[in-house]
Amino acid sequence: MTEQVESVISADRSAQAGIERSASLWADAWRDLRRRPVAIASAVVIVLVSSMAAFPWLWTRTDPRDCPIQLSKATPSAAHIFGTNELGCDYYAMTIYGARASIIVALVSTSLVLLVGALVGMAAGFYGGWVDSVLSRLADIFFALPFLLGALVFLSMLRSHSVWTIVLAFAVLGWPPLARIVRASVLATKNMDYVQAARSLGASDRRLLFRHILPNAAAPAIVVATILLGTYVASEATLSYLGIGLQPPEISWGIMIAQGQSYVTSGYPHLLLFPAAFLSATVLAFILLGDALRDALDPKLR
Amino acid sequence: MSDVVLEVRDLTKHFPLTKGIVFKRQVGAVRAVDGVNLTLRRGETLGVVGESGCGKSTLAKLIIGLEKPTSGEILVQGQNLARMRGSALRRARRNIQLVMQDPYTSLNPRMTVGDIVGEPFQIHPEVAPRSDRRRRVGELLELVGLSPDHINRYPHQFSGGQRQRIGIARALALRPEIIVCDEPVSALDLSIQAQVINLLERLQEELGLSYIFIAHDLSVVRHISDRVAVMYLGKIIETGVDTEIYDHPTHPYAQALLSAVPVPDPTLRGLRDQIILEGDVPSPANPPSGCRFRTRCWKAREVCVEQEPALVEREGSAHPSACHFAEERDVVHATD
Amino acid sequence: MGGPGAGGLKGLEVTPLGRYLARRLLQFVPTLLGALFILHYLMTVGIQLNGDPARAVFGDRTPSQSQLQAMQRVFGTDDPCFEQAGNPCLTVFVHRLENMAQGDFGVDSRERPVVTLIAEHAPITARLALLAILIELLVGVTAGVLAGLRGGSFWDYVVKVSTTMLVAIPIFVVGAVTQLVLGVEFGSWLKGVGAPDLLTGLFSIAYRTDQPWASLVMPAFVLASLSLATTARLTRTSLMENLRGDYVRTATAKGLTRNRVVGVHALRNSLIPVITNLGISFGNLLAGAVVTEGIFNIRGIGGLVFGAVATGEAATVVSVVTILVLVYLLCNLIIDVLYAVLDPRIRLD
Amino acid sequence: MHIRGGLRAAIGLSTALLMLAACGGTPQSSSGPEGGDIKDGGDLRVYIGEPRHIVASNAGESEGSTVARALYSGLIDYVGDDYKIVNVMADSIKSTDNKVWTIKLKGGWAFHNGEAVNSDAYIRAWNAAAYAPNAQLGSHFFERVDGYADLQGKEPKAKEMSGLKKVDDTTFEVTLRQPFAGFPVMLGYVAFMPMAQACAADLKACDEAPIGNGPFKMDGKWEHKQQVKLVRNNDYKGTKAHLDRLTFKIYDKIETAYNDLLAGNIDIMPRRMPPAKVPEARVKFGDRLLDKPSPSFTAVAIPTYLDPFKDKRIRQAMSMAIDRKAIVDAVYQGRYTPAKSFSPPGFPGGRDDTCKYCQFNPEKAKQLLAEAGGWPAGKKAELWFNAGAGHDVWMQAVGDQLKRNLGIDYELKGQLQQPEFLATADAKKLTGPYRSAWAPDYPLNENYLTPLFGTGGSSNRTGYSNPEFDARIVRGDNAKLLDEAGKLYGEAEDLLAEDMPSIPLWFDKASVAFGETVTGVEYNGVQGVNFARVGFTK
Repeated sequence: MTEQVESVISADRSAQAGIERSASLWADAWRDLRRRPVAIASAVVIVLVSSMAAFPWLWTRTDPRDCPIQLSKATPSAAHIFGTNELGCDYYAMTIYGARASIIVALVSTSLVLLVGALVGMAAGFYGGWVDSVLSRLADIFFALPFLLGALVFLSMLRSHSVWTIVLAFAVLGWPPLARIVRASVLATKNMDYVQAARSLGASDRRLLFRHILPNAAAPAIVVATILLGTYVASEATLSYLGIGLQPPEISWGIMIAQGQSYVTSGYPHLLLFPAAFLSATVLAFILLGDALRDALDPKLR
Repeated sequence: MSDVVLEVRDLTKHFPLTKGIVFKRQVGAVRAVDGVNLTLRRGETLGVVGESGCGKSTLAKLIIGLEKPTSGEILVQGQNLARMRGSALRRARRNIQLVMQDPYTSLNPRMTVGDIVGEPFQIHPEVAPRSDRRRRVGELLELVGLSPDHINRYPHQFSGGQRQRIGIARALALRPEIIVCDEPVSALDLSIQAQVINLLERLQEELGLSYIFIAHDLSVVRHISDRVAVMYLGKIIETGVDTEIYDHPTHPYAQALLSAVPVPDPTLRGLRDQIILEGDVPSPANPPSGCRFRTRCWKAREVCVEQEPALVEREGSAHPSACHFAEERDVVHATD
Repeated sequence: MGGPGAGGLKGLEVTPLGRYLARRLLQFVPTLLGALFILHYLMTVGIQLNGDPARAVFGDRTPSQSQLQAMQRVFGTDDPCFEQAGNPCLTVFVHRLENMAQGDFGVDSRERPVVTLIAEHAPITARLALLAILIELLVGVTAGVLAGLRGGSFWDYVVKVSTTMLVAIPIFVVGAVTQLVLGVEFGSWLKGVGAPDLLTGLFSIAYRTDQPWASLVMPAFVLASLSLATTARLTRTSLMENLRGDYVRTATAKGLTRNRVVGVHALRNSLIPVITNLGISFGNLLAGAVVTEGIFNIRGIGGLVFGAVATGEAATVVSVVTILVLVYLLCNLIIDVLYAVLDPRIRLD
Repeated sequence: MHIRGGLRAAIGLSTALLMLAACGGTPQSSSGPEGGDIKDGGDLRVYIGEPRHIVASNAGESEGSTVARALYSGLIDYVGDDYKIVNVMADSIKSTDNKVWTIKLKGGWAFHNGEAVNSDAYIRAWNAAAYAPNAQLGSHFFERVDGYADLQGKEPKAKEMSGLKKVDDTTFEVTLRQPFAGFPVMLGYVAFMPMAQACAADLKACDEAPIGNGPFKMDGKWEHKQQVKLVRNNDYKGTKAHLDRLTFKIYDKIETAYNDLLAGNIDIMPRRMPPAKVPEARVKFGDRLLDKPSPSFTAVAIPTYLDPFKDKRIRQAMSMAIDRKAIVDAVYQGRYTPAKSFSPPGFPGGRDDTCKYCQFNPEKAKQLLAEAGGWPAGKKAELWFNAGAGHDVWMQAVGDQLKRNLGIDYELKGQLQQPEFLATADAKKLTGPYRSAWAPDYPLNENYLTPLFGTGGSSNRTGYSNPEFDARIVRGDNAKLLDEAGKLYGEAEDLLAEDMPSIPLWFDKASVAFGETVTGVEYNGVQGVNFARVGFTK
């Protein structure tokens, strides 16, 4: 009996140890981040916008597609606090629902880019040789394609432009920088003595990669990814402006800004201001958070 | 011969040299290790000395299985490690472990001490049941003189000597018979070096370990080794028990090497004749014919060019020496 | 050749730099071929999925078969493979490569040679990109130094927030607002008071052929605004790191003034990563100009590709984008070589 | 008012006479209405988008034809808001049977390079335009000419149409395949402009610097995407231009051009404005902003071969459910004219009240829908349009109207890029109502009817086929007088108003805005601004 109890306790302790372990650098970073007002403000913005994306009905009960055309381009009032657009759709509801496209594009593209970039970078860095050569040349091709032009050509190929095709375009074009960063980190890490030590213990490649190399190579990639989140939100808007991004009746900040900007000098500045303010705040939040994360993760700057 | 735990036969490691921009063709090889024979007995410490670049570290990597040998055999309890793959290799590895040079880089900074020392158990789960691991890690830490309470700390919270102890604890986790120490103290302060050496000696006694102790610091090697092998350009040129080598070196290179050891006894300083070698170490990609040392040797003759001297006991040498003209020359008058 | 590696290993007929250049240039081949093929394939699939661009020329009027055929010959879509979705049209690709090898890059839908188009468009974009880079250097580095001299100070904060704001606002909004405020309002006022031509050129709304540099300054600012943040941030970080370096402490200890320490020692070293980054972004600037060129009516490469994508002119898209890829690769090679020449610690391999 | 001395064209067949000859020389009278205020000289900077082509035979779209019309003079012009036909180079255009037309030219005209503009110049131009391998956009205008088919295909049988015959240097004969009363009306289109020998020798080079015969001539070459510079042709036989120079400034984005107009860097936007800027421009430009009716026409065409739409009452109901004015007010700042007909009012033959189902009447619409058995439950109306061209907004508005007023839920199908959209429409594979737009080639209501709704019409994608309609068109083709033809074609249009194969939505409006010192701006929807009459105030 006593033995059993003891082993339960020790298991419990080791579980705790596990939590503490993974927290190591991240715990330090977290402690650091909590002391930065900019980081906290950014995080709050991101949480708010994400909740709009996930649960728009928490924010508005108005259907953004219920558009009485007689109310076209109403300026903000009590009934429509952000006014209405040219078709008479409630602009506040549109702004709330518009968050979803931006957030999905940003989050999913960045996750894909991170995933592909990390896998390719790890494979290239870890195995070297022809694997590295092939992957590096492949990365070169996509790296050398200017992002916006690449997206232009890629999207023009596709029959329709939905959130998912844009995600695909961003992921296809976005992974090489990440792969490069991860590859460089892996190269720097893989010959570290502790990796050799683990190898001499008989550790498998998978263990070496995921337990020893990746954690030590992840920080720069994650920082870049946070900044990418912001960039992708802005890029989606630019694509919409160029007419190759999302298309109505899809609702997105990008479309709203692109359509609204022509009305700025015609007496309806609200059509630009509201979505632009939301978009800019979101991009800013992502970038500033990434910035704070970098500072927090980089011991040199502490 | 039953007490031989490790035998290395004709071990070679050649790194190919390539040329060409698109299609690489091999134009030669760096002969880092070129026909090394070693035996290690139970409870014994074999010191391997030599200048940097002589192939010591490659030898260590070969023995530990980090590099695949070009040819030759590494026999651990009669099994050839060089031919093994997969799970058999993994199992055989349990028996032979490594302590690395730099305690600052050999420990993963993102892992706690408990995880570092416990990692061998995760890689070889059959060694210790999951529930037992934590206790075993504690024991190991105690064994190397660290408090088991430090199990959740990170490497950067320890001093250099303490870190090296962690490295040793990790090497001991699987209860190996053989530990290859690759310059284990050269990165440490002198005072700490002694502590670590003493720890290694104590462990050897308690656990019956066999060490291959690689170092360029001859005095440390002498202190800990039972037998010593001197390497030059990928080959062992002289081997024997420590007193034989240190007091009666017969190979000119060994003599030159030992003449450079600082003498601890001030009264003896100046009494020895220091041999200054001329020229550079030849490239291992293109070693001299015959005796490899001949380009820098003051005894070199025609035969040294034509015939490679074997590592055997000779007239002038009571222990194996790879020199056609092996003879004693007292270079170090110090006695232990 | 010569360079830093001259006189390296004996017995090699080529110097290390020469070898390095040869190897890097050879690596261009698969990259360029890959880019060519990917672009060709994208355009091909695009035509297969979205319809023959030759049809669009006729608009709502349904063309006769022979009218359509004639237009297909102009667009180069007269191969039957364009009707089979997924067919990579390899024969067309090989034909394209053969022509390219002979210097024939094809024609656009007006049957104007793509080479001519590039000759017309590239210089303007090059000027624009050059100006943008100068502005990035001037403004970005100044801001970065301002911020980096005292990390965490008021100026540090101002620089960080203002440069990040520029990234956070979509570039087409920045461009349109700049044009409206500086071009229409201020520019008209300038013209009203009879300002000299150069000054009105600086604040002109659209690109002016008679002011080929001045009228690109404002667009270049807009174009540079995207990467100002990166430049400022890099300068700041690397300056802060260098200011902590031993040699700076030594220089200070020697009694050098702070200005000299910062200006001569720290800043010079801090600029290496900044310049590297500029080199990498040059390729992107060349093409990232799609939006800016559109807003300021600049006849540049970005607009050329955008228009060609919109009308489905495969030859133009494939050729021009491949050339952009080549420019990017060359820029990076030059940066790498310069890097090695300037910094003896770095070896080429 | 605008055309002093211009003749109202009554193109009679029986009289076989264009009476224009009697007034020869009238067009030369150079004083416009404000002639006294216009000074001679100056450089007019005009906004255009990059043309595809500017050589007349290939200048098929708005930007190219804007330039081409300044460079060329054709047989006739369309003048004024009612598109009156005025002879320019033609002395007379006659036929006895609407099939064989004899065209007499005024002598003494020359191209900019000095070549004489004679019968050969026209025959050469028309053959070159029609010849398929030349891939000229004007080609289809010659479909009605005898022998056109021989010039088609990859390797055409002939290079010259058998229907064109030179009589003498100033006379030639055109034989049509079938009688067509509207043929003379077509002749003012740019595709019918003459072509110099030097131009025919190298069409591509000519496209860079066309050799025209009009009031302006090229000054150097077309500077692509930057400008096309023209100078006054001092040897012009017609009304000489006031301006010394006419510079077409090419813009990528119309918004930029508008900003440049505001800043005084260009003098005129001759056709379009950024839609959102029009209310603002009304204030800023006052009477220097002309809002002119344009014959460009937008409709929602209906695939009459598809199931719920086979019943015309469904089509009628949908048409009545759409509040065109509300959409125009919301999306186009009230500028466009809600359509009540299938061909533009003010056009020869066009009327403004043919479409009785074009009135917004939701009650009646619901009733019609109910009579037709209602809308199939659960089915969504799929509304098609080409992607990326800004059609989504108004299409959504149309969908909203159907949903609100008829309870028909809709789905927007705007994912096809234009080529695929057009090809799909050509193949009759669209699954619901779709955007249909039409801009006329020549000012006659027939141009809106035969191609779109005639059985086998070149652009008939609705699948509409009504023998009575076709018969009425043929009756029009054989009419004795053009006015009479227009009326007969109108009778065909009346059938459309009942069958509703397409729901007319609105007619476009052109906006012409110009600077304070610019005067003499006249515009009509086919010809655009006549730059020969524009000048600066004294």
